[in-house]
Amino acid sequence: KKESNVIKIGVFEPITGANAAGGQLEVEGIKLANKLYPEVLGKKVELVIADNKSDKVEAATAAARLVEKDKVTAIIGSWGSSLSMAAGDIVKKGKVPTVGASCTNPLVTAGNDYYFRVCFIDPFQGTVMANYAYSKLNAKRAAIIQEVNNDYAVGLAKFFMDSFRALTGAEDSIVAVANYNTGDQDFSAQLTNIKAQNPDVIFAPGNFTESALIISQARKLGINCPFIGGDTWETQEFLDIGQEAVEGVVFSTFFATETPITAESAKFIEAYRKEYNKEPAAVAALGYDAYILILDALKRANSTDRVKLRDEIAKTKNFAGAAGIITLDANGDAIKNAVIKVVKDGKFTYLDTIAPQQ
Amino acid sequence: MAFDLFLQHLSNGISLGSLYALIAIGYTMVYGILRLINFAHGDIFMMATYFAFFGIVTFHIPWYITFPLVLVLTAALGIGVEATAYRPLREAPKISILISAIGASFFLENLTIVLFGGVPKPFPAPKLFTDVVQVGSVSIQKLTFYIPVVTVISLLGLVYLINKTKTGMAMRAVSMDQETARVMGININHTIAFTFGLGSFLAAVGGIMWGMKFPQIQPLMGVIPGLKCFIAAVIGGIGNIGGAVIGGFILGIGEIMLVAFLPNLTGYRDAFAFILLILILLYKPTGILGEKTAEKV
Amino acid sequence: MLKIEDLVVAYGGIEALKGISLHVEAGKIITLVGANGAGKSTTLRTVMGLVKPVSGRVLFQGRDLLAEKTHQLAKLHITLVPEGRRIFPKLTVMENLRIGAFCRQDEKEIQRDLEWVFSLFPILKERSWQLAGTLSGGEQQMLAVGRALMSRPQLLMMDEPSLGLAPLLVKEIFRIIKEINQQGVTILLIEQNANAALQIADRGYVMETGRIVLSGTGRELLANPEVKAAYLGKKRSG
Amino acid sequence: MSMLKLEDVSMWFGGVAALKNFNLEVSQGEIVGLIGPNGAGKTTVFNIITGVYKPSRGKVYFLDREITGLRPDLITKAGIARTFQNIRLFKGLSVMENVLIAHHLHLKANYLEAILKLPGYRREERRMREESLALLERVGLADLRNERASALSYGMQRRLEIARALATNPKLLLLDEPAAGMNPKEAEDLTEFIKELRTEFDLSILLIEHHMDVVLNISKRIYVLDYGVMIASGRPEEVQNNQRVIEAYLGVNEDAED
Amino acid sequence: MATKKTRDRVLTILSLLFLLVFIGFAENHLDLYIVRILNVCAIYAILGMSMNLINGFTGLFSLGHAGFMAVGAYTTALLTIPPAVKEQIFYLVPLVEPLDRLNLPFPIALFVGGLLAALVGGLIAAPTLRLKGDYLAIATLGFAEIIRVVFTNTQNITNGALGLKGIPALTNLWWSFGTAAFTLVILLSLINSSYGRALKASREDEIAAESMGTHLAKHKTFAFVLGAFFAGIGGGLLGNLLGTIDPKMFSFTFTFNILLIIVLGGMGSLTGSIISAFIVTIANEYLRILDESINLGFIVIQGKVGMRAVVFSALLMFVVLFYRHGLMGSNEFSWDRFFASKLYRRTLGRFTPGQRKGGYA
Ligand SMILES: Nc1ncnc2c1ncn2[C@@H]1O[C@H](COP(=O)(O)OP(=O)(O)OP(=O)(O)O)[C@@H](O)[C@H]1O
Ligand SMILES: Nc1ncnc2c1ncn2[C@@H]1O[C@H](COP(=O)(O)OP(=O)(O)OP(=O)(O)O)[C@@H](O)[C@H]1O
Ligand SMILES: [Mg+2]
Ligand SMILES: [Mg+2]
Repeated sequence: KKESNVIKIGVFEPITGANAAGGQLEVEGIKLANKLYPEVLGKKVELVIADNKSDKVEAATAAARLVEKDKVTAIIGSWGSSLSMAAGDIVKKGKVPTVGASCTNPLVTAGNDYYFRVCFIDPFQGTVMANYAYSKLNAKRAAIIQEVNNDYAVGLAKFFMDSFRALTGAEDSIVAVANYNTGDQDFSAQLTNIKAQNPDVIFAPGNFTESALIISQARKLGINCPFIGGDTWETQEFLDIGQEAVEGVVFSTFFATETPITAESAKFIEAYRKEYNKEPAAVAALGYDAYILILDALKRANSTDRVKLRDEIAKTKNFAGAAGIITLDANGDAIKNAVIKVVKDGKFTYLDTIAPQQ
Repeated sequence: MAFDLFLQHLSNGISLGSLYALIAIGYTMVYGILRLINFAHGDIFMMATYFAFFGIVTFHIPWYITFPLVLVLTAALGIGVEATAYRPLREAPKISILISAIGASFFLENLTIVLFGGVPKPFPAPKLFTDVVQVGSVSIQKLTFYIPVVTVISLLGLVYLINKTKTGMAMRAVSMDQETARVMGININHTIAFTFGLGSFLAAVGGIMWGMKFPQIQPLMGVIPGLKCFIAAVIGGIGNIGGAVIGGFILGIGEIMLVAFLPNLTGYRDAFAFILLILILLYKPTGILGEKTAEKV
Repeated sequence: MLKIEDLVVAYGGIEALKGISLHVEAGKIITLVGANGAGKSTTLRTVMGLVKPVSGRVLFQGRDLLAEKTHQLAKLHITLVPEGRRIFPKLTVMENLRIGAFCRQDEKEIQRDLEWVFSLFPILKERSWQLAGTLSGGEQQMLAVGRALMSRPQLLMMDEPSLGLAPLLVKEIFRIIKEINQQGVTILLIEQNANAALQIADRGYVMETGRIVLSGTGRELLANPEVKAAYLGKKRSG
Repeated sequence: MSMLKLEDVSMWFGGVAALKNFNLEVSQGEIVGLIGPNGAGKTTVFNIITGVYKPSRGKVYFLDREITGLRPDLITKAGIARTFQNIRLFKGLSVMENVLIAHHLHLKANYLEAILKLPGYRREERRMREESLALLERVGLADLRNERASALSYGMQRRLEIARALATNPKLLLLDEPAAGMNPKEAEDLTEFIKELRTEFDLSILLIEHHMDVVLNISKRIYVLDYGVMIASGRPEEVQNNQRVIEAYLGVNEDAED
Repeated sequence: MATKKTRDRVLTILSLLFLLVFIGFAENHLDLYIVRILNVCAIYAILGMSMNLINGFTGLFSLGHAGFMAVGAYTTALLTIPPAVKEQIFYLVPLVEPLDRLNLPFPIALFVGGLLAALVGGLIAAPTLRLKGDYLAIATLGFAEIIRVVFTNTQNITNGALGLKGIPALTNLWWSFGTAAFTLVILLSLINSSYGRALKASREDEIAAESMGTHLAKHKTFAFVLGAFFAGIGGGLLGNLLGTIDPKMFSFTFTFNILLIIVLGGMGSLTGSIISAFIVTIANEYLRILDESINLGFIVIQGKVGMRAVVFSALLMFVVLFYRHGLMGSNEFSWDRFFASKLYRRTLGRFTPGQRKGGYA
């Protein structure tokens, strides 16, 4: 039997459709990693990119195609937890180890021993921001404005509210919960109501696209309290769209370019700037990490056998990725530090690092 | 305070409503003449914002030159879409034309994604329009004063054009009976192309206003406004230009008031537009100002 | 003035016209009679460019009409009063008439022609602000004729103008056709009311299933026993 | 016996009265004509009888049962069938299907029986087909039974409409300008045809027509409408010589000069 | 005549046997990717046929299909997900009683899904079927969107935006092709019955149909409800094929996709919908090569990701522009048509010796 001299890694991302923005950023990181590390075990690594079109039916088919037709050794993806979930059963059945980059919903890896991820999950992030608001901002009254049909945002908001209530010890410390839908562009009614409640801080988990509009509309309505949010904000477009309105907003994310956590971070940042001529987003770093994590496991497994590879990935401990040190827990979720950043002078600036509580 | 709050909501509502109205006018005009739901209208609207982006950001052309240029380019784009996607189907069953419209819409969206990427870009809104003025405790963007003015000017211009000019008469004749219109010496291809160009021109006006109010553009940004403004047009009685304006305001103010006073139902905001639509259609099956089409048997 | 040569027209494989030739002289009234489905309307529609023929030629003052687009014929002063009136129901009577003059720029002359049409059909003047769709059938028919006249036709083709009209109006319509003709308009007329049509016609053609089977002056055809038997019925001719 | 009776029926469209206090009666086996200038309200009378319009005022009785404003399909089931002034065939369907559809109202089998093609349904379907074919033969369209209705010429379409109306097995037939678009010879043939139909199918007929030869020849009685008001009624000779009818509708007879 | 009928019967039975054997083979020997595509094809065929019943045959311009699918998909999923998994999924807001414990066999769950979709169809039919043309279209589209928004907001039943996960993968080729065949047989039989003619009559001319004794409201509602029923079942099959569903996937884009299928197949042709469902699904998959770089040996054309979607929409427009009546128009597949088709004569027909057709004439 002829040994193939390439190793195929499937990339399964929304490159078109509603989630295209995130998917494309993630692919940038993955491609960069592939460029820097084109070989492993003496073989060339080839990326097979499958567009899942931000659509579940497509996502499942795309995954099946990677598994069955392209016979990839491992898969990376996908931006958007719901798309990842659509592929869950397929990679499990096909026994193809899959590493998610930025899908933070707990259900992606739950009950699926072939699904891993290099990011932390929603509960952790929600808790981190509640802590930040309570201890650093001295907030007693928080308002929420959440993207109600985005599982990511709803998850983050729930964990934020739970922790914030616990911290303040007051049930009514959440003074307003306003909802909006993906794709909404007008938030004036919600914000006007929030303004009337006069909160100390507003937690606004959601896509950067809507969030930037929310914050700039809030400022126009004369809302001056701090806005805090989640990792999805960390894109150049968030700054471009929000402009001066997003000055001072704070959010949790995976890594910071200013404080390269690892040698890999520095390498990544430099290469990314060179390649794409812009500042890297966290999801790009995560895509990058997913790739190098797989390569690392391949090396340890010293084989392209998918089951062996899975076992090695599961054993990952203290792996130095671009976006931090990764240890995978029993679920396959990364335990890692969260970074807090602020927008200052139109740039994302490092503020703090928060370690997970054991 | 409570009254101020209401005033703030009302100002928000008028601002959104007039924007809906502005876009709905173009939609309804094209429908009125061609009896065609131009699903690509929202995407033409989207393209206009990209034209503006490239003009101002990429080529550094000042906005007062870019904007008129955008209007012309978008009109040309509309004429192009008509010529490729609709003209060959002049005598085809309605459903084919509708599919072609949907196809054109998908095509524009996907092409934009391939060419410009799916990542949103900031719309370069001149400060002049986006500044905020404070009226009592109510904060109002300057744009909120400009948009209704633009809407009313467009409305009056369009009504004049359609009812008082020879071109308008030809447009109406084409809407009733294309074959006979041809017998009368009307070049229906030109007339329809003109209608489309005009509709796209209005879409571009709406797109620029929208971009200034919500300064973020992306390839799928036209879908929801397209749908909402179509609903506004139907609520007002599709084909009726005054109706579109009324529908736009009802929808805009209604949406804001729903979110404002029943915040628990915010999740139902998009459904609200449809619920309103269905309630109005049940009461008046052809919309508020729609003509009765009781068939003479 | 108008010459049709060997015209063949098919609707999806079925031949509606199987090679007809006819000739319309300037200043005359020519009429086509024939049973249902004989191809009369098809003939007019083909001349007007609304149907594309399989083969054959249509010449108007020596000019090949088949090369022209329908909307250009109005500029050549050829007009059709279509089967079933086809007025624009949501335009006013005045607008319907004005659209008849769509290709003309001579505002003064248009005004004069408006007056002429109103003198032919006084009722239209009374109703000039009414939406055409609310007119009665006979009024609509007058409007359709009036609209056609507004283009100042040299050749006026009419497809069953008396269809569905009350007897009083039928007489009126034929009177008006004669009057228009006397003012110099050439007329090609299709009529089921063969009696009346042949009486005013200078020349008639009889069509049967896509062919012209007979032609002659109006009087000749009226007197022809075959025509009588097939189209005129026994009572009238008796 | 009174077949059809209209009592003081009025109909307004917006502010316009299309019909004012109109009374009409058709007896068993009668052919009755309804004439009047264009826009007089004749078709409106048909639309009111068949339930397409609900009258603003007044009552309609069929076989002494009130049917005012009943749903059109129920009125057809009760035994009234019509043709349309502006032909309304099922254009995309075949000639045969056009007639078969009219048979549907007498179908006894339900959805399930029809889908499962149970024997009872099969029998009914076979019978419908036979009857439809017979009707098409009767109007001379049997050879064209597989053509699309839209491919028929105007006159043929009119005949198909009559066949389709007959297929509902009516007791009263309403014909709206059946001879429109026919030449005098064809109109004469149609007159004979209608007469035969009456005896053959034991019908009562109410007829709108502008061809005077047809109306005068076959109507037992004639009603004349003008601007929604009945201006005359009676036997053909009476109506023909009524001065108001001549002024409003017939015009002075010029044929005399021939 | 008689021999021709026998020939058709034999050919039909042979093809069915072949299909059975093929499914058996595919289930066991073909890879998951192909099996999945075949499943999707069959499900889209069901959805296409059911939408064709409403839009093509009854002439109701309805854009509410995604809503019916959503009802069927959610119902079937909720009835088949094991209780333990449900507890795990509903981690934000728990599932209401007694749904959290309910667990039914797949066929029953599917049927219930279909019934609920039909019920929703019936409820929507009552007010909307009075509307006509574009107004009906926008109202039904509205109802479908309302269903979707309601599903997004009723967290304790649908899990809201988080969607359902861990739906058992019960859909296989037997189920999807079996249901598609069942749908075809039922709908074909309906269309060819007197009731089918009544539906077509109301499509052609409502006023004339009513005047010929057709009870419009009854027939239209029936078509709508039956269409919704099969859409619900199709949705159920899809959910249990994908393993996860959420409200977003049932947006109007999904309806448009089905609409494209029926228009390409031919409005008013059930078999056309089936053929087109296969072509569209497979073509869409095949066009993936556009997203990848193509190696022609001497030159590598760099693929532009997203190009597939552009080409696909362009192809759709092309087909509509040049085959405006779709592949089949309003005709159904028949062996006669097949033997007369260009496709047959250019391919298989060449190898058939002699004047075979003459023998049957
Ligand atoms: N759109 C069409 N599609 C198919 N066949 C058509 C079409 N229009 C007309 N025909 C056929 O062409 C032939 C001629 O039709 P045409 O309308 O010219 O007849 P006509 O002489 O005007 O008859 P009538 O007196 O009934 O109006 C008829 O056999 C008719 O069935
Ligand atoms: N649906 C409607 N809406 C408004 N007006 C109507 C409607 N139906 C009929 N009318 C009006 O009612 C009057 C009578 O019309 P109707 O069709 O009954 O006339 P008719 O006697 O049949 O004339 P014709 O001989 O021309 O057919 C007309 O003025 C017509 O415009
Ligand atoms: Mg004709
Ligand atoms: Mg009438």
